[in-house]
Amino acid sequence: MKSLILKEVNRFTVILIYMFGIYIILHGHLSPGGGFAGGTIISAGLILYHMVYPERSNRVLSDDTVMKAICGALLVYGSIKSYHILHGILVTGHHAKEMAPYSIAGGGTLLILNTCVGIIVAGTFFSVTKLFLKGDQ
Amino acid sequence: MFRVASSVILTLILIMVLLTGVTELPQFGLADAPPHNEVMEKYNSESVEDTGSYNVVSAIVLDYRGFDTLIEATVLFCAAIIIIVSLKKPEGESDEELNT
Amino acid sequence: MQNLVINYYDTAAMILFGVGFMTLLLNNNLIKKIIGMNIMDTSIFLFFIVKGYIQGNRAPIYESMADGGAHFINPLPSALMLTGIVVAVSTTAFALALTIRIHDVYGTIELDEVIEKRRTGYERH
Amino acid sequence: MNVIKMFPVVIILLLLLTAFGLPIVKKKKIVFQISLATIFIAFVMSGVTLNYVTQVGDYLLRIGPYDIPWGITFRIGYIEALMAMLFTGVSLMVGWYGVYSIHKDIEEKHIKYYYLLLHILLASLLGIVFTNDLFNGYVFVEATTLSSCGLIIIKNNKSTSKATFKYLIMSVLGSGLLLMGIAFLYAVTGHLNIGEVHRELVKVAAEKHNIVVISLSLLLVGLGVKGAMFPLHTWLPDAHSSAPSTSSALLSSLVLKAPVVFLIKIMYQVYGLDIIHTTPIFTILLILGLAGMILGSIFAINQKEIKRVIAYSTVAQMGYIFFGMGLGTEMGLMVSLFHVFAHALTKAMLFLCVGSMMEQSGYKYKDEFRGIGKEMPVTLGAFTLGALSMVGIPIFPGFISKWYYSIATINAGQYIFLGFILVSSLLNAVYYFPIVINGYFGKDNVKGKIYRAKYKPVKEVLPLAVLAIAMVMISGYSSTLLEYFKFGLNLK
Repeated sequence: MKSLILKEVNRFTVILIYMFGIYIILHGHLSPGGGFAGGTIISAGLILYHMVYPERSNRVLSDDTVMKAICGALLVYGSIKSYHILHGILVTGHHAKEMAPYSIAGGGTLLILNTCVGIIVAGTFFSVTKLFLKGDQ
Repeated sequence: MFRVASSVILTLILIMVLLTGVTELPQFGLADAPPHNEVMEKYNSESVEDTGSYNVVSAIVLDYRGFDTLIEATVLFCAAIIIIVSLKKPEGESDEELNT
Repeated sequence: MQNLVINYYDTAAMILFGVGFMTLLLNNNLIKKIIGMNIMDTSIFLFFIVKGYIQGNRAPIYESMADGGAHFINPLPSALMLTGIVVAVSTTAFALALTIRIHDVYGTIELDEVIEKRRTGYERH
Repeated sequence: MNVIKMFPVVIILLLLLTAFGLPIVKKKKIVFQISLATIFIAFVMSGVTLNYVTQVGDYLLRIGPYDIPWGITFRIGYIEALMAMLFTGVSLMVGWYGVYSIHKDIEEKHIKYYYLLLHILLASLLGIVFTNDLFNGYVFVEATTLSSCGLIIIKNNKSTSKATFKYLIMSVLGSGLLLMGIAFLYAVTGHLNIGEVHRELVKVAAEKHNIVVISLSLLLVGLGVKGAMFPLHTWLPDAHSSAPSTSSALLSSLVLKAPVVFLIKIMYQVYGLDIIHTTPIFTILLILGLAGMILGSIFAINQKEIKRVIAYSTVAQMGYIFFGMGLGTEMGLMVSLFHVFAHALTKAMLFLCVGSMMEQSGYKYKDEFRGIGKEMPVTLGAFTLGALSMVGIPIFPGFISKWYYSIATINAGQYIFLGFILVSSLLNAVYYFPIVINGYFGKDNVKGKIYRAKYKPVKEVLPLAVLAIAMVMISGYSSTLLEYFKFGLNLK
């Protein structure tokens, strides 16, 4: 991608795309969306950035870093879910949570879970698309 | 030619069989169809108390049936690993590949 | 017969399934096969998700606590299909990666040419 | 006691969590240690679960805090616990064998990914066996498909890509049909939990007869593709013969079996015997099973590559399993479950033996293995044991299952099928014995040959020995196993 206009415009749009994705992830339990939708949007931003600035993207987000992020997110997600499941089996009759106010933090662990799913989806799509792009250049 | 004819016939038979099933399905959009039962009512009315989520679909995906989502994330991860294994070439080789 | 018209979404889903199935069977091109596979998956998602619709009700998201959930559609099929879509995306991505590999090895993505080249022992590298 | 109750779900979570951690690990040795230790713990835990089941009987285990119609549940009984022991045991042996041989088949840096895929595969297979929820079963089936595709493609070989593509397309078709069958069931019952679906289905079965037949056939075809039922087996020989031999052992012995268990669950727990008898499913299973038994063996005779011979033999053996299910009697089903055990242990051993023979000698075609017994007597000995079991020689599990198949056939009053069993056994002998006899007594290649294959060290052959001992042991304990299966099936 050698076009100067694309490069300059990209600096701003990518930030907007990230913000939109993060908003969707954080509001996953309040409005339509969630980890999957937000993760795909963020991965679209990452891919756009990679197509315009391949060197910088490779330096900041190397394959190794992406893999570590995916594994870390999966581990966090898996441990929280395991705790929920095992705790739920042991304790008969689940405790209803208190009425949560309509806010980002109201969902409790849902926020963390959604964030983890977002990281997993974004990282996966980003690394896969990077491999697909290699053949094209 | 034979291949085309046989595939068309096979597909038509498949569609006919499936449409026979559709004729017995409950009517579209009715409120008293079998799926709209006590399961749905609990999800819709108690999701905020149970999980703290105002988005019922999110509540099901992440909490009521959260185990499914864990496996699904595993599937996604697994696909990523397989693609990396099958497409990623060693660092030195990739440049050579581009030139040819 | 009348039921086919009333349940028009289901009928459409079944026909779409047939279209996908035939695409899968008839085409030699691997990418077209993958497209057929995707059409099939999509038809099943349509078929499943229609089961959750209730006439006159709206999306299952609380706007205020007064909603109470009485006028929501059935959220379960939507949630299940969210899972199904991600699974379908993973398989599609993997199938595309395989196609790239097949192209690397045989230099073509037409299935009959691949079989021909396998038989005659020609390989690109 | 509560803690023991939740062991099945702990096994799955443990396998998944370690799988997520493996890519971060740098050293190969640590990968082996973590992986084998985890699978061993899983094996011990399934043993404890079996012990617990013998004390309290079947039980339902909810996953998470929500009760039956709302959340996901597992159903743990005799069959499930025994299958868990089989699956974890065989994967433990294959993983152990892989420690010494996997680096010959795949690249060094892919080894950790191989064990990661093995973990995911094992977890999802156990999930299919344990689950009591249709959609959960579908997700596990998909996870199995993708991870087994990964186990094939990981060998950087030219033929794997096409074989995997064929496998993937067939599997996706199968899981699509499976999902559509589940959608039909959901549309008329409104539940996904197997017990609830059964309760609702009994009420509506009379007026929705078409849907019952269509959904059952969709599920049958969908799981039949995964389980290599006869006309849908076309992906199997390519996929199993081009994979690394440890993967072939896993694919042949375990991956085909989990869908069969799921199919049995669907037939007997979702539909129930009363509804099933109004459909022609037993006849279909019987005919397809018989066709697989005979034609699979005939195809196997015509193959030249030794791995393809064994892959086609798998088609024939899956035919036995579907045949037993198709008899429609309790006895037939019990023997089929026993044959799942017999075939899993035997076929894992056969593939590992052939794999080690191929990697040591560098040969591929069955004619080239003449005289291999002089170089690798122990490995060929293990192969001989497996071949004897497959053909049906007394004291081996293959014989026991054929014996009980005959009894079940006589009990069902269908004497004509005895002939099919006999013919199929003879056909098995036709393609297994030449390999063994030529291996020991073949003289063609011996003269002036450089023995490329030296003995393997004893520790590398040990997994094979363990599998052989397990194989003989299950024929010794066959009556106990059959009794457990009878408790587990619990048919009225």
